[in-house]
Amino acid sequence: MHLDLDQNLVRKARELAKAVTDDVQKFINLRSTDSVERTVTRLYGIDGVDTDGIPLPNVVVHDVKSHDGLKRGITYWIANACVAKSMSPQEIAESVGRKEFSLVEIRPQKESIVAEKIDELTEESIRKLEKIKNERDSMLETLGNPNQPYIYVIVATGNIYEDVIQAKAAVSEGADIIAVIRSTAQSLLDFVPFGVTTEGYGGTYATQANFKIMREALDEMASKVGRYIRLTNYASGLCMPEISAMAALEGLDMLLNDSMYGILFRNINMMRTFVDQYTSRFICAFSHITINTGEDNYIKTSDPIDRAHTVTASQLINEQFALKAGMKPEYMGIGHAFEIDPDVENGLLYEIAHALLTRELFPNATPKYMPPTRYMTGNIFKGYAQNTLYNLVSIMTGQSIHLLGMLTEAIHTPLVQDRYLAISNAKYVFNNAKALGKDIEFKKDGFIQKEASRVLENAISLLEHVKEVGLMASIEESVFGDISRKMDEGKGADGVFVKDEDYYNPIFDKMETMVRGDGL
Amino acid sequence: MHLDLDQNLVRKARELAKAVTDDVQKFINLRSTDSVERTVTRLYGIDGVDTDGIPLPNVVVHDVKSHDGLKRGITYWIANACVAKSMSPQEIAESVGRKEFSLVEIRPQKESIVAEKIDELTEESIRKLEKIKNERDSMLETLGNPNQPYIYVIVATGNIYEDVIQAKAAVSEGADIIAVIRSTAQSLLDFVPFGVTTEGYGGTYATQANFKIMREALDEMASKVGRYIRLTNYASGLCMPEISAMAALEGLDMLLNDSMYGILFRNINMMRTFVDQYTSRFICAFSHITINTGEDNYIKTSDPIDRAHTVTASQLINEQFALKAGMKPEYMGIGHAFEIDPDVENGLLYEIAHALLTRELFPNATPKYMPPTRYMTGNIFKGYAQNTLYNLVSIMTGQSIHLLGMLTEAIHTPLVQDRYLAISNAKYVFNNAKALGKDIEFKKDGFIQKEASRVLENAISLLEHVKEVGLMASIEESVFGDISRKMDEGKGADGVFVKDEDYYNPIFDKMETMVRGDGL
Amino acid sequence: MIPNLDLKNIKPYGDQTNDGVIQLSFTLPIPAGAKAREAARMLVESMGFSDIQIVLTEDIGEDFTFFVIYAKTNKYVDYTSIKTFEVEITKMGIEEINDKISKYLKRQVVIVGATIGSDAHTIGLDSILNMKGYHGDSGLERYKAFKVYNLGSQVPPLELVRKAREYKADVILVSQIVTQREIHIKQLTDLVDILDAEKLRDKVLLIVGGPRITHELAVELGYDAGFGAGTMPSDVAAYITDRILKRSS
Amino acid sequence: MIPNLDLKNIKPYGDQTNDGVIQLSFTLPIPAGAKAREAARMLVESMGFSDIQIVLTEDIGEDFTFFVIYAKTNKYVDYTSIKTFEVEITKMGIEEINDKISKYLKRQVVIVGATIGSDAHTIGLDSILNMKGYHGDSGLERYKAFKVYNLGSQVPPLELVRKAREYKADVILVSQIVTQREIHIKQLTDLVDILDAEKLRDKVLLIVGGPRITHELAVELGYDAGFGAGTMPSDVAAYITDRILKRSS
Ligand code: B12
Ligand code: B12
Ligand SMILES: Cc1ncc(COP(=O)(O)O)c(C=O)c1O
Ligand SMILES: Cc1ncc(COP(=O)(O)O)c(C=O)c1O
Repeated sequence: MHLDLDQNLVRKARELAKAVTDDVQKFINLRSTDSVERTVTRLYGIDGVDTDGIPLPNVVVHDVKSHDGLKRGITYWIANACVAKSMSPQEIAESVGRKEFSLVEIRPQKESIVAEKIDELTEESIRKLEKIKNERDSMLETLGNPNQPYIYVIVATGNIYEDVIQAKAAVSEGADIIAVIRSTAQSLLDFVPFGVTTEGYGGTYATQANFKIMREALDEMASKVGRYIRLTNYASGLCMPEISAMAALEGLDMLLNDSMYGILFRNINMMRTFVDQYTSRFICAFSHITINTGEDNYIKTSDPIDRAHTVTASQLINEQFALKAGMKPEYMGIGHAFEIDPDVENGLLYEIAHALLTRELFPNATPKYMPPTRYMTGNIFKGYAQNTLYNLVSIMTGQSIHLLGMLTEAIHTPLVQDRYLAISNAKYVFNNAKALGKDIEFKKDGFIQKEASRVLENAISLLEHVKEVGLMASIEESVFGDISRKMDEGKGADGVFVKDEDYYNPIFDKMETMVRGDGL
Repeated sequence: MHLDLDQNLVRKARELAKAVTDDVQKFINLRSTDSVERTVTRLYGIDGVDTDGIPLPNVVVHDVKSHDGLKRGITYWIANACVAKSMSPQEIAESVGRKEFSLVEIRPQKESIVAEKIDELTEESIRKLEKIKNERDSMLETLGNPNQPYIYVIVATGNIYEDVIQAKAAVSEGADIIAVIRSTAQSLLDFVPFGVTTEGYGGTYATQANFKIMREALDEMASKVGRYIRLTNYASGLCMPEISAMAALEGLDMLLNDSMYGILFRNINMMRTFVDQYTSRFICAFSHITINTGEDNYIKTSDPIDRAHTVTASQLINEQFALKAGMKPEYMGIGHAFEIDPDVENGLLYEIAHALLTRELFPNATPKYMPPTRYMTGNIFKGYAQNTLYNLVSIMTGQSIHLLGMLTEAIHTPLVQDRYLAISNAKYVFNNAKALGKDIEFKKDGFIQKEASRVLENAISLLEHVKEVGLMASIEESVFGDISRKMDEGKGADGVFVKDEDYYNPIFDKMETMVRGDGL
Repeated sequence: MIPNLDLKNIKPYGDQTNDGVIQLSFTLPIPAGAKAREAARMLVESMGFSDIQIVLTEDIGEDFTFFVIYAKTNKYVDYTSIKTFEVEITKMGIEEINDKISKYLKRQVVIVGATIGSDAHTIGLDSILNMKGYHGDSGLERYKAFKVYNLGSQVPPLELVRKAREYKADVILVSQIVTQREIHIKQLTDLVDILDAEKLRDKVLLIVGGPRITHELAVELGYDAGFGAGTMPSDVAAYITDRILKRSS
Repeated sequence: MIPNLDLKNIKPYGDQTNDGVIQLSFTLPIPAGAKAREAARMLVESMGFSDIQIVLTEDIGEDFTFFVIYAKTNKYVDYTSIKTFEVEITKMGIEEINDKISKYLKRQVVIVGATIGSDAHTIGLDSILNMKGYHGDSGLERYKAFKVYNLGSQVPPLELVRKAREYKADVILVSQIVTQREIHIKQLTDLVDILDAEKLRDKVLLIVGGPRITHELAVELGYDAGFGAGTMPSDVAAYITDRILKRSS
């Protein structure tokens, strides 16, 4: 099955996307954010909350920031305090939480000793991350990778214990990936909630404690079913990099992570998101966490046929940003979706063209294919039929990560039986149409081939324009998802700052070198 | 979409089937049956029941048969009585029903007058049939033929009035064809029940009164929805030709009619079925009634992949028998089905290969494609997914008559909403995948092409064997549907007889000439 | 099982323990619209549901309206008190059965099977009787211990009883697939009546099967046992062996 | 309608008039088997069903069992007595509305819309407000008679009330899509409380919409009207016009 794409166009599209992101990366390199700094504290072992329930990473970063010390980076202040007080970073943070002292007020210690402390903390942290990553990689190797498309389902009860019950049932039915959906609007919180949670709306809070509980449950199931089970959460919103770090620490396998989703769909400040996504991505690259980009969202608010090229353009941009963060293609879950109105004549042919375009444009990536949602209705039977065709397109076009459609998509977050029905549908279709993609070809210059070319050409025109005006200006022009966001508006803008000359962040420097250097 | 079949093999298969049926036709030509004779009486206008509830066609034929007069054909006896008594055939029949006289005992009238009477009755009857056919044809032309595949649903409540209610709902949802399923085991009755029926098991008795009620209801709906609506029933079992005649009289458009179904699945005597099918088919040919053959049944009792070639062989035999009865290909609804176990790897590829093989072997016919039934279960959701793929294969491979699968197939005859859900599924898939078949090609010598060739080759081997031993002997060997039937066993054997030299059946002679002669 | 589940109050589980969520669908013969929706809501409410979400109200022609509904039931069941009424089977292998029968009965068990009345569905009965069996589980013909007469389909009850007498049957197996308008009840009752009238009922083990048959229904109709959807031949074989040996001892 | 239907006794229609057939599906948190099946049967029976056919009993992992059931209800509804509680709308065209408002109100109607609280779903509200509208039916921005302020999503109720005051809103349109754990009830109640506290409630026409909203619920929560799934902008426009003119006269 081939689209017969003009490879010169493909190359051109990629070059344009590179040029577009090169420009943005210059801005990124000059800046850090509150959440980037909080991420550093987490990697140095700071966790927990103060008596007001404020997470200690926030406490510490806020302390330094309010004393105008953050432009130097949080690392120095922590290390300096550790040396001065002979405490661990966590003890330091707890003391700050109890308002015993401010980090900025501690007398600067001898530079070489502080430097040594920093090296020691950094070393320790990186060893820890590597250990976790290696454990995961070897577990994956031992248990074996399931066949693609991986069957990906969500749990979203709001209660981590109910999530566990349902996730286990899903795994025993055949799920390969469990995503714990976050509670509504967590992306807008400028902190990561702490501890186990049993209440959430439309999902369960992403907390490190919840990550741990689910990871254990899935590992238990994995050895039971003899299949590696991946765990997914969201690194989106105001805490992108922190969540990546938490995920790395708890051995998650995937994160929803898009370079522009927060800007467009959460009205988060552009610069904040661009800087945050960079950090969160090299953490993912470092820890072998697959990212899932969010282009499916564009065609929830704009027309999936007319605006198909915006998906393609954004995929290429996401790819370039990921490459800049040292990510290997196999960890790029490039997002796209089956969202065309089921009443469109030949809708299935459009879907095949679009899905295969993603597959062929990113041959070494692991595309993440999303199910019908916006045209799902209360007719659960029709929904089941829509999902059947979605499953068919996925297996035909060789997708990698396959989020299952739920027959009750228009009604509620999935019931335990909805997930069962979805899994059995996917298993049926994947097996029944296994070799179909290999057995068919498209007519030369037929409907499907032409449609794919049309989308690619439009994506190129769009990227040309974006290159000309710049990515940020084009977001103002609402090129993606029909949504306009202004450069300096949006949530979390005050959390972005330009790094001072003495800004020092050795753990991230080291991770960046490692992911980019030896291509680990 | 092409299978790239070896056209020499196709020709060979057809020649073999012709040879096989040529042999059987010789037997057929020498014989008549009770039901063939009853059919004649019906065409001459005899209808109704006697005081014991026995249909007058049976009464009359039984009267002549019990006096050993049937070998001459029923026509002479009726005409002779009409002349002698100056009565119409119906009056004659009623008198016989009241046991007033026996036809055979009436004194032979002057030959030329009887001959004149026969001509008059025959003329009148043929004019009537032609009028009905022409009315249908012109209504079809005025309202227009829907797009293929035609959406075909069944009603099967047992009560003709409930059937009407549900048929109307189905038409307003988009059905093109309504089939009224017959009550269980009607095929074994050696008479056609009379009058309106409101009780039946698994279906509603096929009676002329019921035909009329449904025909009127559908015509009413047809003008309402601006689409011609076809009506279907069964001409199978011990009354094949009679039901064809009744259908012709009431303007039905289609009949389930197979040259071997009764033998195999109803244990009806071979000779009886072969003779009956011939008469019933030239009536259909005369009245532009499309037949639906029953090969779908074979793969309900035998394996749909291993025994796929038995379907093909039987289709070719059915085609030859239909050609012998003067039927044009466009009236041949060659049967086949989507019956492979959904758990079979690449089952969908097999289904595509088989469905397309039927389509390409019979390019001018209107294949009748049957839905999954035997692997349907109480999981109505899964059933809906199976039907979705079935619908997809149908539109991809360009089937003509598409019987809708019901999500509750394993549970009950369709509820009103089951039919709605089936129709909306078919409409969704047909529209959404409209041009798919035209946009794809199969890999040369790939899975699908090879599978189709395999089936065709096996069908040829089978037909070679059948030609060698004869069709009847091979039925004894259970080549079809894994079922064995003996030559002179089976129900209704005593209703077959060899025609005398003075056998006279001008109405059938005339119809035969007309269908074969000017290809009307 | 869910930790700390209250077995005395089992409710459906949708999204949360004991939320009681049930999906319903049905058609009302009234035109679509607010009034139809209210009728559907009232109907469902009268069954003891709350939080009634009518997620689909669809005009399906001719003044029929189809509904899909999610709602929460206020009913529950006491799981600890449930008594099930089912055929008791102690699994036995083919050899074990052959040995036991030859040891204790010292002859073959004679089995006569048929689908009766107007029912032409043979596949179910054949799955139990034919060598080939069902889903890899061999049919009764494969057992040396059994002598099987498969009379096929549409056998009138009278004819079946005649054959059972002729073959000196120990066991009669009847299949009934078509259940529309309770035709199976009628046909099954006919058979029992004839056996009674012929004073044969006590001399045979009388078993019925089919996708809508339950053991409970079978016993109610005067049969020894009933086997439903998905029955395995080996289960039937084990049951027959057990009962025949008990009778003969 | 079916001839001679007894409107006082409306029952579901499956295969026959008044057969009462309903399809159900649900999951019980108990292991599959005869006991689970009996539990399901008892549960369904307790709702007033008979002829209970359990057509699917499926082990869906971790001691959950999924059932699909067909059964006949003994409940019915009296169709003649049904009172529906819905927004009353007299259809009006765009021009008609523009004319009426300019003639009687002599200024534009000011409309402020938002999805409140944590809800980020804008598509529904946008379908009502944006020019483009919904399924070919133009949105309120298209009407000269209306001045529309679309505040977008995740607007805190307090903020919405502030803006309403600032713009001197005649109408507040709120959208609520996420309903899990009744979060919409909480958010909608908050808004009404704030409007009450600010003594603004009586000064505005307060409307809520969303796929799980019914007019009944809206009124219960203190809103003037509620609009559910599939609402057309022109219906909202007509309702607003009618009510604003009635108020101003
Ligand atoms: C194949 C089939 C046919 C074939 C039968 C071929 C044959 N030689 O058997 C043909 C095409 C002839 C046919 C015809 C009809 N059929 Co039919 N058929 C089916 C179908 C698709 C599959 C049945 C089957 O073979 N299942 C597989 C077997 C292995 O399963 P099973 O029968 O349940 O058997 C298992 C158990 O129940 C049990 N069992 C069964 N019998 C026995 C006996 C004993 C003693 C024991 C211990 C166990 C046992 O063990 C078996 C193995 O586990 C079903 C739909 C479906 N998917 O179920 C409709 C179905 C059964 N048919 C139906 C109908 C209505 C008919 C007709 C009456 C329609 C008509 N009016 O023309 C006709 C007439 C037949 C007649 N006179 O009986 C309806 C019955 C509705 C109802 N509940 O009343 C069904 C459900 C389809 C539908 N939705 O309308 N049918
Ligand atoms: C698109 C979508 C999204 C998009 C929203 C983009 C956007 N800008 O709106 C994105 C991807 C951002 C999203 C996110 C989430 N979503 Co969402 N989403 C959907 C989806 C697929 C379609 C909704 C839609 O646009 N429908 C089309 C519009 C036109 O229909 P409508 O909203 O019903 O509006 C009509 C009427 O209701 C009415 N109406 C609506 N509002 C108003 C207001 C007034 C005043 C009036 C008069 C009328 C009116 O008129 C409209 C036209 O007829 C639905 C599933 C579905 N198919 O319904 C899930 C769905 C609504 N989402 C859901 C959830 C849980 C979420 C999340 C919370 C998940 C998570 N934890 O991350 C997030 C967070 C969002 C948040 N904080 O609110 C659930 C809600 C479950 C529930 N009942 O509580 C759903 C049902 C999916 C599911 N099954 O889980 N989602
Ligand atoms: C990349 C990405 N992040 C996050 C989300 C989820 O939403 P929220 O912003 O509530 O975390 C999505 C939704 O599809 C997404 O695509
Ligand atoms: C040709 C034909 N006739 C008749 C029937 C129906 O069965 P019966 O013999 O009960 O009429 C079928 C069933 O599929 C069939 O294919």
